[in-house]
Amino acid sequence: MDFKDSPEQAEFRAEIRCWLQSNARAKSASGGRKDQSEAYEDAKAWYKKVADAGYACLNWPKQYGGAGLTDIHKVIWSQEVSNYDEPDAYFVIGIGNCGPALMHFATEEQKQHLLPPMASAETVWCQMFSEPSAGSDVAGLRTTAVADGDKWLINGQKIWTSGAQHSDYGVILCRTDPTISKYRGMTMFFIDMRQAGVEVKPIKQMDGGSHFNEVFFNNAVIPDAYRLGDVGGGWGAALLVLMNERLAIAGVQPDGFPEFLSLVKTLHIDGEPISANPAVREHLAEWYYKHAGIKASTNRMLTAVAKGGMPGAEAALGKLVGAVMNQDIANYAIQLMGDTGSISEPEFAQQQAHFQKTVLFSPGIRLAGGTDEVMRNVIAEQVLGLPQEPRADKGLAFNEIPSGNQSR
Amino acid sequence: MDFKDSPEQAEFRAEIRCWLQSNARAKSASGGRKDQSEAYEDAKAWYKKVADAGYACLNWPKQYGGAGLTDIHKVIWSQEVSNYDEPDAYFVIGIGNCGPALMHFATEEQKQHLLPPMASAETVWCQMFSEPSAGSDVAGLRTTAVADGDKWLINGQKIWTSGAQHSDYGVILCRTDPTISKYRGMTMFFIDMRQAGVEVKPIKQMDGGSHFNEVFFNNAVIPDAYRLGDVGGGWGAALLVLMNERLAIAGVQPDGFPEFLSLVKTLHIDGEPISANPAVREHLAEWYYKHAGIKASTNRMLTAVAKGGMPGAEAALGKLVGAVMNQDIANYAIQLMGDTGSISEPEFAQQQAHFQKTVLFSPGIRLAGGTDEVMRNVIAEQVLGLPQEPRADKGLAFNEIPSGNQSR
Amino acid sequence: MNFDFSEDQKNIQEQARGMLAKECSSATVRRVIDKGEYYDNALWRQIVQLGWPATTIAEEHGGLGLSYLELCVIATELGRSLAPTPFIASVYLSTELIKTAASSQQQAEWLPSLACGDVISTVAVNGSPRDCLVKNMQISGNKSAVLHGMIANQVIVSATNERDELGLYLVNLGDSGVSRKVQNSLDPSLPRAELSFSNANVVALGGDISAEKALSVVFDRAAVLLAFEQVGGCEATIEMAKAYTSDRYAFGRQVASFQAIKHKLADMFVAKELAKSNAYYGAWALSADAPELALAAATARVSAIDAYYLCSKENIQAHGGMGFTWEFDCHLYYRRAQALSTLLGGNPYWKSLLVDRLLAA
Amino acid sequence: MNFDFSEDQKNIQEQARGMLAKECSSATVRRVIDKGEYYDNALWRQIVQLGWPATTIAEEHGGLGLSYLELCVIATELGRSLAPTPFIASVYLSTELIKTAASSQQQAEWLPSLACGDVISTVAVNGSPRDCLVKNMQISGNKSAVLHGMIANQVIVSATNERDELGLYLVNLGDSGVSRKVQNSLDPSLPRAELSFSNANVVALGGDISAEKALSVVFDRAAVLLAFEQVGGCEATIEMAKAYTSDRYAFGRQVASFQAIKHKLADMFVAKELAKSNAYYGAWALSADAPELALAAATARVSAIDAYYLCSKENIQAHGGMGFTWEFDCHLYYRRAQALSTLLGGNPYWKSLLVDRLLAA
Repeated sequence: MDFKDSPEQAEFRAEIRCWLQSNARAKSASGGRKDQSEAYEDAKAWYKKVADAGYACLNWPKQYGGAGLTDIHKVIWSQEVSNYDEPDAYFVIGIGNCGPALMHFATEEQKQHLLPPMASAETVWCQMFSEPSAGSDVAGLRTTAVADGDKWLINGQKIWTSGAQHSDYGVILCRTDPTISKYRGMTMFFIDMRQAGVEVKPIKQMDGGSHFNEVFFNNAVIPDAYRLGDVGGGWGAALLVLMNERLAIAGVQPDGFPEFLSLVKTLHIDGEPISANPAVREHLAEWYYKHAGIKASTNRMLTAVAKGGMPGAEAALGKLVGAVMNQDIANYAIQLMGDTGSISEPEFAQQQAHFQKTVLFSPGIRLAGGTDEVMRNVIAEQVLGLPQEPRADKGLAFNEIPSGNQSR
Repeated sequence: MDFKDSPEQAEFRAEIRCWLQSNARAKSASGGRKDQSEAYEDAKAWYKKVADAGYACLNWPKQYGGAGLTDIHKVIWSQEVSNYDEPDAYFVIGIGNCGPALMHFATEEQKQHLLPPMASAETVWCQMFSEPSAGSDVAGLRTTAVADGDKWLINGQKIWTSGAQHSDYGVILCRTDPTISKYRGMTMFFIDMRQAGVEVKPIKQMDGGSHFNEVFFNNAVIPDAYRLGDVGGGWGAALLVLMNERLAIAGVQPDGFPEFLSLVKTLHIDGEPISANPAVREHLAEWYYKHAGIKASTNRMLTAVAKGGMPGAEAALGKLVGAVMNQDIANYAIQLMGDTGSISEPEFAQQQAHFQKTVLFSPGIRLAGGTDEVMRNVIAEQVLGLPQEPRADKGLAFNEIPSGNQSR
Repeated sequence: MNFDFSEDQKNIQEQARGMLAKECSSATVRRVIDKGEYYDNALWRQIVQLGWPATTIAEEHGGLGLSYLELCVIATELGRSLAPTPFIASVYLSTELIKTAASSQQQAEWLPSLACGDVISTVAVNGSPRDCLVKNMQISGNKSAVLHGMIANQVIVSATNERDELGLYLVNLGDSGVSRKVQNSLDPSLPRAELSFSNANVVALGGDISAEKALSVVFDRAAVLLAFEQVGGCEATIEMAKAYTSDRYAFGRQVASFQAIKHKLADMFVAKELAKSNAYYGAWALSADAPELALAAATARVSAIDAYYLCSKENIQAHGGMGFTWEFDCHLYYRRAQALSTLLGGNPYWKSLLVDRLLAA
Repeated sequence: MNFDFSEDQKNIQEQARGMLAKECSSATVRRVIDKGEYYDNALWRQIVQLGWPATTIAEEHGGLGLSYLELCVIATELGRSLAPTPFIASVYLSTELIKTAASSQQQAEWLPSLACGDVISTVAVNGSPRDCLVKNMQISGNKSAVLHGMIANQVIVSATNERDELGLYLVNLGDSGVSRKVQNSLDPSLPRAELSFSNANVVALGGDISAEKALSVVFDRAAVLLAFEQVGGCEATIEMAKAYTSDRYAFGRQVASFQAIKHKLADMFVAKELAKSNAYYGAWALSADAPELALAAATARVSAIDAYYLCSKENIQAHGGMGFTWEFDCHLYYRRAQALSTLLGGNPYWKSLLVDRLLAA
């Protein structure tokens, strides 16, 4: 048991450490928050720079724009880059989710054509699974793809699409046969986001931001060549995509602990440092062991991956624990501040109003990528092997499944 | 809004206060824990004394051994008697549950014969619903009653029967037709607990006590006259019995708060009073508002009952909140004590080892009378009106319902 | 024992609910937030016409002379409807502070215009006593997070005088020595302001009570009244969560039929019900001016803060992704829960008060 | 990075699990409890034969000279099987204290008999330093809650000397100045005793380390080792709960298919997994003698205490009424969770230590 690199890993780490030192921006140099399109351009520039140096998508084959290295090299990269102020995870959904989908299902020609610019973020991708009536029940989706010769006609609506407004392409899951079981009637495609019949509308979030979008399809036509995998094979393809997401997300999830620790170290109430208050200390201890436990769990998972394993559904625990504590920490911090706790002016509130912003953003983290309840289901069924609930939609054709008043 | 008695109530309170003063034992006179049969004899003597004075079952009609008064008189009685060290709730299950069952379903002759000695505890009753394979799913019970002329033959096993070893009679729910829906195939009876074919076996609990029993029926024969309600009407009868239980239980549930408050007032750690420790104080505040909230909720319910309402399913909240906090308080108290916290010697541990005993007994309170999960179901369905889960046993005859490896 | 509101009080509540359902939909709240209007003037006029600000003011001062119980049922409905008005600042806090700490003559002078709603008043009593200093009956200094400070006509400020004594002073917000600046906060429908005083004229509140004692009394009353607002908010979130999850289907069945959702709603209900019952006890102690008030008020407040945080955040969660949108009303309740909980000092402060009072009891 | 045990260590764990599954069923634990036997001597002999007590003792002192990692995997299995032996007292605590605080000569004299299991040792280091006083190398006083005090051959006592200095002293429990009395406790399979000393002879531990420092070092090591025992216990309860609720049917379906039960088990798993990962980090710090050990040990301990309490109580709950019976094994784990959590000072004490170390880091 050790935290040492292998000689080869140590050499690689030294190499990128050196490169980053001359090419990445230091944390202290951070110019504060950027607006969305500025942040997008900034991220594109960073990805291009990384790609030019040969460090893009380290674990991808070279012919597809990668470096032909392993997942562990990618982890080492992430560890090192986290010391700098660079938007290295900005396109993680496109590259981490859509990339493997193409890698697995596209033709060789498509892969050589599409993957290298994806790796360098010259083209940007988004992933379109969720729909207004298909949230936790992703397979309940209703966007249709109807075959028309060697083309497909897409109609319907997707929602919660991160970065759709900046994307060139998207991977989309559609219903191709509503008369059979819901899991067997779906097919995966990719689509040009700038083409006719595709309209992107940002969603205004409760915190005022617009990270997510709605995407509307109105007779959007795509060639059959854009199909990823077999007709009816969409669910299997989607699961493969989501499996790949786990490693990408593991350990990235903010849990709010570092900021809370800073607060405890600095805040005084009635002249007393709150770090001396046993009630604050009890919360600090509980949140610390969760924070440390998530980190150590991630390291156990990475060790397993380095030995050739697949990241397991255990990754759900980091998401579940981190998202809940992030919200509770922010709420607690604000309560500690008393009357002025609800003031959200960055010049006024502690840490540029980090806790006030987090109070408003954290509910979204508990929902995005699967609710708390979905995470518990995943752990119960996929890790512990407990039986599924009796399924009300079992054995029914999709168009026979009860759906209440929801529009189809 | 007030806590005042009406003039009539005030007069009644004064009357019983006076009677109790000369007839009930003061708290300080408590001779400590009694063994089970001693406690049983002691309780019988108290009930008899109360009945002789005309205060037994205040809300029952006079001809059945009651005083012909209201539920509120009963509440006033409970409040006053709680100032003394008397086992006034000892036979609450028999009187509170079996009493109404007889009142509702027995013949006039049976009522006049059976109820007065029940009220004075000269005969003691128990209630037999639960079975080894029918816990939260009470209606899954398998004890059979098979008609044989004007008699019934009872076979099967009941479990978790409080006080069965001391009972003269019991109310029992049996399956009389396994070929129809489970809710329609049950019938309620009463039975002589001393008769042939009935065997009582105490259950040793995890805390070492034996409050509960198993009861085995082996060709026990009862006359049809012992049937309570219609053949097949057992479930409705059972619900009526359980509804009556709510008022009896409301506010009786220990939540562990008073003992914790005493501990906080007296315990010092490293020379410091723990009442000055903000972590302890935070727990104290949270448990206090729950304790106070349960009490105030009970008062709201009693007010509604006094105005002629029925106690609602809201009573489940006192059970749910109180049972969980009782366990958590005991655990926390023990943790505070550190290394000696697990010592359970009454002469050594705080408050005659109250917290150590509670750690071992409290898990049972979370289970008896419905688990936490059943309480939440009750609140969700009966109070909030949320839909039931899809039922795997719906539309099936009882003997077709999947039951895994459980013996039938 | 009659541990419930009277039929008359319930009627007042019904009427209040009816009026607010009509005049204060979430569109009203959103208009105030979106336009940065600080409050809904039309709604405030309605409330004034119904005499709600006059509820506990004595008849001799132009009030209705009713008990706090009537104010409690009104509070529940204001909380349920997220009413964007200066009711908390002007009625629960400022009016009560004047009733408690002003001289009889001052009360006779000031209360009638509060009763009839001509004057909107607020308080600036948080922060350090030395934030503001009074010298020769002029005040200088700053106060943050003043509720409805942008639209109030007057404010009662806690400040220190030349002899370093804490006092309460009335300041006319039209005074040339006052400037005000809005402070963005988690709930723009209960807006906060920073008030800056530079030799503004003051009138000292002249009653026979220390400033500390007056604030403590008024905070306890407000704690109970706020608890009813919070309970009203909790009830609204439970209704919303029930309605949404009952309408919505997943995996071929109502989302509300999943045990995880049912138990989530049951937990919300339990927290709300404890808070409501504790608020009732606070209402009784308040209306009876019972010695139990101090402990009851802290208990009601802590219970209501915890319940509203739970209910408002789990309501978002029960709504899934839609709960995180600006378009859905979930966040309005969540914001209000934050705003109400931080008033008068926040949860840890009140927990500590509760324990002080419990141990002294 | 290789944040996992080695194949060799996993083999040791497998063997330990196999042996304990055979030799230490719950019948073994129950026999000790029911007969008041304090420990299972046959099992202890087996453990001694396998050399487990010798794991971290240097080869020159008759030990195996292995790392703490080997002891961690063994601890997991001892915890899983609720082994009723004096392993905690003799190995984690007493042996480690001798390795840390005894002189080289004392180590050479004492460790071989601990390594081969001829001597069972314990510690009496809780309570006040002035519970026991040493004068002229004789000790007098009382110590409570001494783990396996009834069967140990010797004990290391923390006591104050004539100059009011804290010291560590070895006492032979056969000394005529010692009397012992069993104290009933929540987990009779880890029995406690009260030791009374009346001018019993002592030997002072003669290493170059203060008693305070030695205790702190040894407590940190034991915190990590106990965390592995607790994680083993958690895993056993999760398996039990899964097996029982999968076998049992209610309302026509497996109890384990109800979301309330599934989510309960998921929460148990999450708590256990956090504790396990924190224990792994503690194991690394322990084996590397890293400066991170102090914080890692406290983190592992607090995480494991919370996890085992949750898992052991919710395992009872998942079993329904049967979980409350003496007959089912649920309570054995619940009792063990209580016994382990109160050792070395309990949860609040360790939380406070954790924070001291976190803020100093």
